[in-house]
Amino acid sequence: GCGDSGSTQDEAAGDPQSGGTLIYASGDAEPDCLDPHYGGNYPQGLISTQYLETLFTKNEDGETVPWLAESSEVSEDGLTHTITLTDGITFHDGTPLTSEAIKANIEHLQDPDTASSTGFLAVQKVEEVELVDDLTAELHLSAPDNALEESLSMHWTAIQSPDALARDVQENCEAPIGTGPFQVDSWDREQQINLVRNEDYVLPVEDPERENDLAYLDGITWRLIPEAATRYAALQSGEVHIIDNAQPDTIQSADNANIGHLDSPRPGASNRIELNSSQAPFDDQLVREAFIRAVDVDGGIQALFFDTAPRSHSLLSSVESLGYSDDALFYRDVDEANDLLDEAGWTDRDDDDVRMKDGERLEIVMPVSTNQSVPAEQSLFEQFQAQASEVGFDMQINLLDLSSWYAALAEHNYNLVSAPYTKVGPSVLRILYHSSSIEPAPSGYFANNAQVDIPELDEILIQAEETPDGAERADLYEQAQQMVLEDFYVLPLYDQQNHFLYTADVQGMGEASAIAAPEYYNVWLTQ
Amino acid sequence: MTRTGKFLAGVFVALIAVAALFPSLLAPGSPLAVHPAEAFESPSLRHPFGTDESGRDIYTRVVHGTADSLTIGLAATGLGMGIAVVLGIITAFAPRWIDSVILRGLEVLYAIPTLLMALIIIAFTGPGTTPAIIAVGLSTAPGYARLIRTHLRTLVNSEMFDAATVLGHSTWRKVRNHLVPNTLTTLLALVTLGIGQAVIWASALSFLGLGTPPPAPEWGAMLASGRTYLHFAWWMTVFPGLAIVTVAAGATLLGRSVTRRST
Amino acid sequence: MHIITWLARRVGAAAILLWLVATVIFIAIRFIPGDPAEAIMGGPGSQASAEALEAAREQYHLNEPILVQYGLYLGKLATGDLGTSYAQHRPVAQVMAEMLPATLQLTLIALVIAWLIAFVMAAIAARSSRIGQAMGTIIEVIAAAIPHFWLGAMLIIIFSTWLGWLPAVDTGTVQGIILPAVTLAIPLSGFLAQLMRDSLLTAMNSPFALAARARGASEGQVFFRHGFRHAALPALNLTGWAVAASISGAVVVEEVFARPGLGRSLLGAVLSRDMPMVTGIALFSALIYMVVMLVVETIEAFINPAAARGDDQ
Amino acid sequence: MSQAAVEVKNLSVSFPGHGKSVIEAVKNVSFKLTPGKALGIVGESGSGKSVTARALLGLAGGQVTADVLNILGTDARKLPDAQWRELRGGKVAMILQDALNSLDPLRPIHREIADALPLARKARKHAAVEALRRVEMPNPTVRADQRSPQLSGGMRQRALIAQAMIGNPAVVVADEATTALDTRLTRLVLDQLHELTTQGIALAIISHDLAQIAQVADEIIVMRHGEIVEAGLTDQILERPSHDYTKQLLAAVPAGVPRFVPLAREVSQGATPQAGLPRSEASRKATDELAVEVTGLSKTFGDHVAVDDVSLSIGKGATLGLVGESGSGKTTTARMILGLTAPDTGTVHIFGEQFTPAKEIERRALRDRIGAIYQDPLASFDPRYSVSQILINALSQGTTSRARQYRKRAEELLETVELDSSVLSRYPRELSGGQRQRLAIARALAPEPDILILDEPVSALDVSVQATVLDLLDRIQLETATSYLFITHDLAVVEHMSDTIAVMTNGQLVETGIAEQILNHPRHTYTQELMAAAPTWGINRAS
Ligand SMILES: Nc1ncnc2c1ncn2[C@@H]1O[C@H](COP(=O)(O)OP(=O)(O)OP(=O)(O)O)[C@@H](O)[C@H]1O
Ligand SMILES: Nc1ncnc2c1ncn2[C@@H]1O[C@H](COP(=O)(O)OP(=O)(O)OP(=O)(O)O)[C@@H](O)[C@H]1O
Ligand SMILES: [Mg+2]
Ligand SMILES: [Mg+2]
Ligand code: NI
Repeated sequence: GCGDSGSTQDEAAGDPQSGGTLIYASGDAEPDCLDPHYGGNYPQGLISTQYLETLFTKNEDGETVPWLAESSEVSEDGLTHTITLTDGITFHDGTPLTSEAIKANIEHLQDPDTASSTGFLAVQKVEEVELVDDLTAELHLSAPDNALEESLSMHWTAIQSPDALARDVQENCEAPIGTGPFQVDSWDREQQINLVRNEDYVLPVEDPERENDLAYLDGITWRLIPEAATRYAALQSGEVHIIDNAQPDTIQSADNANIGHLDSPRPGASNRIELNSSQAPFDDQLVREAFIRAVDVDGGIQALFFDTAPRSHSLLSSVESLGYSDDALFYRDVDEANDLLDEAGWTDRDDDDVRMKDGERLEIVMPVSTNQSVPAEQSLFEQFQAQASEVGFDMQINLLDLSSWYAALAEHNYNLVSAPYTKVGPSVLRILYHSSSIEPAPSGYFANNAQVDIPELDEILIQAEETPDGAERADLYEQAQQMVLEDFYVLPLYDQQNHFLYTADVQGMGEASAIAAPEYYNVWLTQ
Repeated sequence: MTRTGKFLAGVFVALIAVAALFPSLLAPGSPLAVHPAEAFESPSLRHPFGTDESGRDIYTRVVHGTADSLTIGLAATGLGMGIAVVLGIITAFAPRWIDSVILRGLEVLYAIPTLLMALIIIAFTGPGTTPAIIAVGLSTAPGYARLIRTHLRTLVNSEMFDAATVLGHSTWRKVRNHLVPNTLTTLLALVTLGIGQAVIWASALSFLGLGTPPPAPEWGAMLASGRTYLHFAWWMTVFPGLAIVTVAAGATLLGRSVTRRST
Repeated sequence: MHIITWLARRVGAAAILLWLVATVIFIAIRFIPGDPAEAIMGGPGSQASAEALEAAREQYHLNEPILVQYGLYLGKLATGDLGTSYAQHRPVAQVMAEMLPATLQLTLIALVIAWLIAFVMAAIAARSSRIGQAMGTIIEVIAAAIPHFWLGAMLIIIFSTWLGWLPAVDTGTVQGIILPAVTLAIPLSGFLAQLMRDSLLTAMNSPFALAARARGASEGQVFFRHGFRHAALPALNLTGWAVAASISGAVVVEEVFARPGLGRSLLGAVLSRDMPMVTGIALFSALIYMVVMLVVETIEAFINPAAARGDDQ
Repeated sequence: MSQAAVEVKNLSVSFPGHGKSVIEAVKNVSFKLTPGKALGIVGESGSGKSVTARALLGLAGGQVTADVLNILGTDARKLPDAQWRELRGGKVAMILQDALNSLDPLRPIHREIADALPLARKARKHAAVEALRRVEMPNPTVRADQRSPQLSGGMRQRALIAQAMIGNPAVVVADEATTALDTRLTRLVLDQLHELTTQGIALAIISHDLAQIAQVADEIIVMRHGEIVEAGLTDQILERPSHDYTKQLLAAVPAGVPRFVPLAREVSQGATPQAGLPRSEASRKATDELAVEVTGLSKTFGDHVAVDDVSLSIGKGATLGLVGESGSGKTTTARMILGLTAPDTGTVHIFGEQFTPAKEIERRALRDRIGAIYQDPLASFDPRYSVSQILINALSQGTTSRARQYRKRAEELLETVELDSSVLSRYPRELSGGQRQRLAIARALAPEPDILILDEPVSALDVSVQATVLDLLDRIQLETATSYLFITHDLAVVEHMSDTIAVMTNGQLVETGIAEQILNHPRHTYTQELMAAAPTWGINRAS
């Protein structure tokens, strides 16, 4: 993690104190299920980071390192991963963590009844888990996967008690049982989720600064406050300690208000607009490019995000070391956009000045999930809408709730979409752009929203995942990214925003899990 | 109403009418034109109501939004009133048992809160401007129907009607001569009172993300997007809000004066 | 009429009304486009398998003929079983039991506040000059014309952000409910005050008020002994409507102030096509409406026994 | 004469009118109230009687000036409100004009009566019950707990008197204490008021009906347009009225005036031009033809029998007077005859043809022959119609309300009812009570009916206006031989108007017969009671 703004306060506040309940206010939609295996979206990751732990994690240099696992080994052919667990760790239900748990969890993820999407894709290649001894398991893969440990560092694959997983899906959703420093106490639907300290917590990796292994906080009250303005007002008046999904304007003014800011860009893909290449008009690269030329991304971001979101020209998050960026591809030029459309044959105009071709209007539809796109982002799309109309697009924005949004995607009823995807490591590219991702996962979600279907690219992505050679991997991923960017399948915008604001009495902020979800293990409150 | 009152009411109605029919007379710019570089400007001479997050002039949007918001208010009230008139007439004249069946039905609908009903209707139709109109219209109809029924019943049982009966006038003539004209005034009052409320209900739906989608300058939708920046750009919320309050309150006052005059 | 017969009749009428509401909603839901089984499986986006859908249909009796379903539905309702929420996979009754107190608390407090504000506004307006009267009208009309969500936002800015007096979100404390309740109350009070003032004025200028003055009553006495009761009656009459309106308002207010409650559940339920939940909430709102009406009529009967018995008025 | 309890000299009260104008409601009025004596104040509606009375309690409401305003030894001209309150109720009590509405319908009457008493709760209630007992309220303990809507008009009136009496006042002002009461109750109330003077209370009694006041008052002042036109001892005023207006008032009292003798004589001219007085009954074309024949009409509302087996008939050109106490079923009977309320049983024949039971379509041919006039004419006009529209609408059978061709007929109708054609463009609410009643008559006459059903057509009018309306009805009957069903609770009116009289009580017709016989030799006990209560008039009608 990167605790840029939190660390300065730490020294001033003195030694960490135990006690107090942290009140966290989330602007995300309430999770359907607290078990991140189920579905697997970011809000689930955010909260499960507190009570579940993963086999691996990321260190400050961005390297994948063991966490619940003590060590791991990959066979020569890359088809067998041997994972050894740290000894002496127990689940919240008192059962010890054994290799059996690895098997149970991977099978749980792969079970269609779990309806897993993110986790399912992450462990897709695991064919079998073989138990070597109490603490050791061998994962047999169908093909080499150099991203497996990255995948297993994400909370969507977090390890839960096998006993708990054996329960009814619904029951497991209510209160998943993991090994984390906090555990789920109760869930008051639509109001809050109550987490309490795990009094038997054992830190899997020694920390010289910690006297004992227990979290400082007595618990966390995870409140749901969807209204951004209300959430910020609650923070300002001190009713809550931390808010997520902070609005750009409030981030900007937070400094003056003695409010701390944690910027924790999510790993995996950048925030981008995908242009659905499977149907007209974006099946024509010229039209895709024309759209990209028509819209003013920089101006919009500057106005709407108040310098809190640097422009991205990459498919990957800025925290991904293998991200490839090409500034030259993305600029605004309205004349060029018009020329491109003319060239593509969209030369006629109707009464509303919308371009036509063979009697078809140049209509493009963008379903926007109000749960996933913050208002500033929605406004950005509105600006695109206005700008696109200047060159003759009739762009329609449909604001939808999450379920309808998924439905719109499932019905391929979109030309443009902004779908966040968080995954640790560049292998996210395979999930997002391999043609097989046009097929939906058991949850119904398919990740290749641009519907990129290039056999050559498929091959590169597979190869990149299978090669044991780091340099080759980097090279292949760069090629892949170039292909997607240069054919204008995607308009990158900025990193997936993950801003947190917190009051002055919150200390020790800054640590985050591999998926950039803040951890509150080391956080404490000044009383 | 006093003379100044009448004058002010006249000016108000005229302004609203111009804003709804010829918005460009009051605000020549385009309500949809974005200027990211001019985003979040506070009210000034150039932008009397400031600008929004995309640099659109809020004054222009408020003026151009009049038509949208008012159309929703009018259409919804018209729909609700249309249904209500039909039901009201049926209940007022039909045999007793039909009356009591419909009355029961109305009571059922009345017992379901307006917004709940609107939400259920939107569950049928999905969000949008037309669904919002239908939802608001249908959910306000029972209330109107009850009022109209009472009104008609009172008229039918009034001595005015008896007098016409005694004079030997046919039912049709009584309806034409007394019922329709006297009901029209009441309806007019109800409509003006209803428009304000319909605008508010519709804006509530927009606020919940179920009404007119952005970037249309519908007031409720503007408010909904402005509330995000409440702490930073108050003008984005205050002015569309004031527009709603002004129109709703203005319509109510107008309605009250109509009621006054007709009694 | 004997009080018990009267009550029994009212309760009977309420039961019939509930049955009708249940039926209307049952029919309405059958007409809502989309496959209920899909909603059970997590919405149209879930792309649940055909077997899973079939299983869901089986479990929720969606395969039976419509009349059988209706019978099952009514039978369950009669035993107080509202079914299982599609989205939360928990009994609707349980979800409602969690949500209802919060909403009831909010609406009741709002009602009381609305009554107080309306009463004070009406009292002030009724006793002031013509200009005061006109001002009063305008204030009332404006109050009635303020959208809840806007008012809520403004109150948060003023009282939480600027002044820091009151919390912006529900904190479970007394202070936490003030802003939401006031938000809900102000538009309502505008309506109530308009009504109250008219009848208050009529009462204060009535012959019996003159009679009271003629026997030496002070203005205050006239106000409390006569004006108040007469002003209360029409407002009381409106309370049934007011409760229904508050539940509507609660949908918005709960959203703005991040309060749990029926309103927010309803919004969620409608968005996720969670029909058992929608039905449950609609039935409960209707029930609340009817209970309130019963209470209102009882109070009315207390203030004005003649009207309740149907004597000449 | 003993020490005056109240002395008023040159009292004037004015109200702000439209714009800057001023309504001078009372001008330079002077009088005295003496303990044990009753002062009567009479005058037409709007003459300032009530305002004068209210001024004695500081409740006139307008701008009050007076040279002397002495109330029980206190100069009340500049009294602060707190001191006024000490006078009100306790020392000076008032029975307000509008008895039906002067008790709060939402409060039990014992509270209304006794809430000003400085006593404990229980004691107050006890005192209220006692006060009710004193005014002979039947069943006072039960009634004390009831609210005014549960009481009949007479009971309310008595409750008001009890309220006035409870503080043992020295001065009582009774404003129209008997309006809207039937004869028996009027008698009772007047007796109770008279009783007050014997207790040494100074009484002021206000009415527009000179004859009523004559029963109680020792002295009378006559007011008109806010001024006193004549004042003097009762006998003197009744026997030797000096002012024309007083004479006119006296003449307007219908009691004892034979049929067809005009009441509203311009006293100075001796006679109204239209009525060649006195017209005898002989001048009427007497036929035996029956205009209305009603047999066995009954009507039950819920479980309340409103009309029970009523049969009656009206001859052509004759008047049947229908009297009875409030709620006895008079209006219901009239509505059944008019075909507005369907009877449970019974038939109505109009000139031998069946009118009820029948379908409305079948009735329509007969509708032209029967018209109606109501107690409250305003409610029977469409508020959106002007006078000309109302008439044209009636004349054209409802086909139009504007057509020119009816204009002339409309003006003729107005002429018949002695209204100026200038009212054509006005609206009913802009007319005075008497004018409205004439308009109602004009409209009823439009189809030239042979029968008029008149439901309390003059109850809301003061005597002088009543006189003109009654004269008009007489004239129309003489000229057109219209049959009347005349409903009223006023015996004097019925006596003056009827050929035959029917008496109703509790929905039943208890007695029917020639007017003369019913009035002088009533057979049924109820009728006897009714007649006994009628005031005896010692008025000299010679002018
Ligand atoms: N509060 C007031 N404001 C303005 N004018 C008033 C007011 N009260 C009375 N008047 C006017 O004063 C005049 C006298 O009224 P008052 O009530 O004394 O008449 P009255 O003799 O009692 O008549 P009635 O027989 O109808 O009771 C009327 O013209 C009336 O309109
Ligand atoms: N539409 C109705 N529904 C129920 N009861 C009625 C109705 N009309 C009249 N009544 C009742 O029938 C009885 C007779 O009423 P009606 O009006 O005929 O009396 P009335 O003799 O005209 O009295 P008043 O002198 O007060 O006008 C009353 O008790 C009245 O309450
Ligand atoms: Mg008077
Ligand atoms: Mg009557
Ligand atoms: Ni970092």
